Amino acid sequence: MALVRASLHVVDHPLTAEATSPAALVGPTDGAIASFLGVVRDHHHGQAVRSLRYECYVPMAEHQLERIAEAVGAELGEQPLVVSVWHGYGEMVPGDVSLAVHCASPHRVAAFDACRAVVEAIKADLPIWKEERYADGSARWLKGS
Amino acid sequence: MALVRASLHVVDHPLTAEATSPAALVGPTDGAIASFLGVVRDHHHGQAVRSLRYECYVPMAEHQLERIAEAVGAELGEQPLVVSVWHGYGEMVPGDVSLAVHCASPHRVAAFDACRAVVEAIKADLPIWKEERYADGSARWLKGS
Amino acid sequence: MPIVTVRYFAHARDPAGCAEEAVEMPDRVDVDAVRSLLGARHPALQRVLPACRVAHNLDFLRGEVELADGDELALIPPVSGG
Amino acid sequence: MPIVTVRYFAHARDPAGCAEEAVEMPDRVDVDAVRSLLGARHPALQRVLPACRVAHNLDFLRGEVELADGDELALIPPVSGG
Repeated sequence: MALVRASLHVVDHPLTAEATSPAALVGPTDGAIASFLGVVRDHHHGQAVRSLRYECYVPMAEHQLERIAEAVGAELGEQPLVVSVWHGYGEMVPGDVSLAVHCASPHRVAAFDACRAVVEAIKADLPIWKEERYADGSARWLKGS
Repeated sequence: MALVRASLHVVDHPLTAEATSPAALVGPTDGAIASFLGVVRDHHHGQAVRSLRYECYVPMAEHQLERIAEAVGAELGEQPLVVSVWHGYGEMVPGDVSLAVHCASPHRVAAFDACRAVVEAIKADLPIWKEERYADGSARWLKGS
Repeated sequence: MPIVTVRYFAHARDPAGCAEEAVEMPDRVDVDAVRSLLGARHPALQRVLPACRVAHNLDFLRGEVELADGDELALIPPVSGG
Repeated sequence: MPIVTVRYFAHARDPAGCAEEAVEMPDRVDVDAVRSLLGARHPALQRVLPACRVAHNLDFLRGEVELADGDELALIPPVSGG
């Protein structure tokens, strides 16, 4: 099986260094680690974002992360894959890290492809919703990303 | 100009947490950070690697990193890009991190594309050479990667 | 007929008027049937229903499924994680 | 004719017998001319020269370049960083 290990976390706060650093995946067998961080931005389509709230259907999100890790591992064929994913929810402000994905594999193409595929699948299928609150006092649920 | 800031480092030791963590690029304007770590592997084409040495033509490597950052930034067109690159040289053992690339941009496609382009350009053009020493006592300069 | 828990999230929650409720459902449903039943129950939902997916026991519902007492259905508006 | 510093790295260094040396060079050279001159100077280099690129003052040499005293040339065998 291509998926060697998956470490999947949905947590009710912005991500901390434990989540954002790829250090936990560094070891002597995997030569390449590709990572992605999603960071809360202070602007969206020209509007100044003051804060936001991620709502999460937690048990489904955890289950879907397992599905995503398995599917991306299977796509890699024989390449071994170690995946670590953290998604935060709740209140966040610009500069907070909401998503961290780390993918380790012996070779760089597999690591890059896997990381991008995991991020795209999260954007498509993870039951998490972002409500942005703007500097003018209005708020809005984002639809898609 | 697409390249907002580049922080480029060639250092004579394995990379430490300062280099491997994307934390330094986290801020409220860039929503996406894509990263890559190159890690020394304990096997190469079936041979057990005991240690290796990276030789580096340091002033040329530093100059080429500037060229690479500028070229990748220009490819992104209007997307702003912040790039951080660290390459280590000298003696290393399996599990040591030799390369760290971090690319931050407002959107994920630009961050991913830039990170991958920087890594490919480094593999193609950075004047650094890897000599692997195997468990059986032999040693060999790698040719390409 | 089975009684299932239905959950509403994000921009589906206000029109539903609740975050979750127990609903009696037919033995077998597909996505269209769930949308019709919930739209009839909460007319304010009808505007957002076409864009919503349906989850059954934590997986996206595709095709038909047999429901049992205690199953969980959820309306999943377009997601925006990451 | 200008005197330039020539540097040899990795698997080009042993056949050259040194890591760097001062070499008198023509006023204008291209990659093929540098390879020929260095191959004539160090016959043991000839085996690795076809795979080597040439750098001039820290940039890869493409086309012709005018050399000046103190310029730096380097033989760049296939790289393996990352």
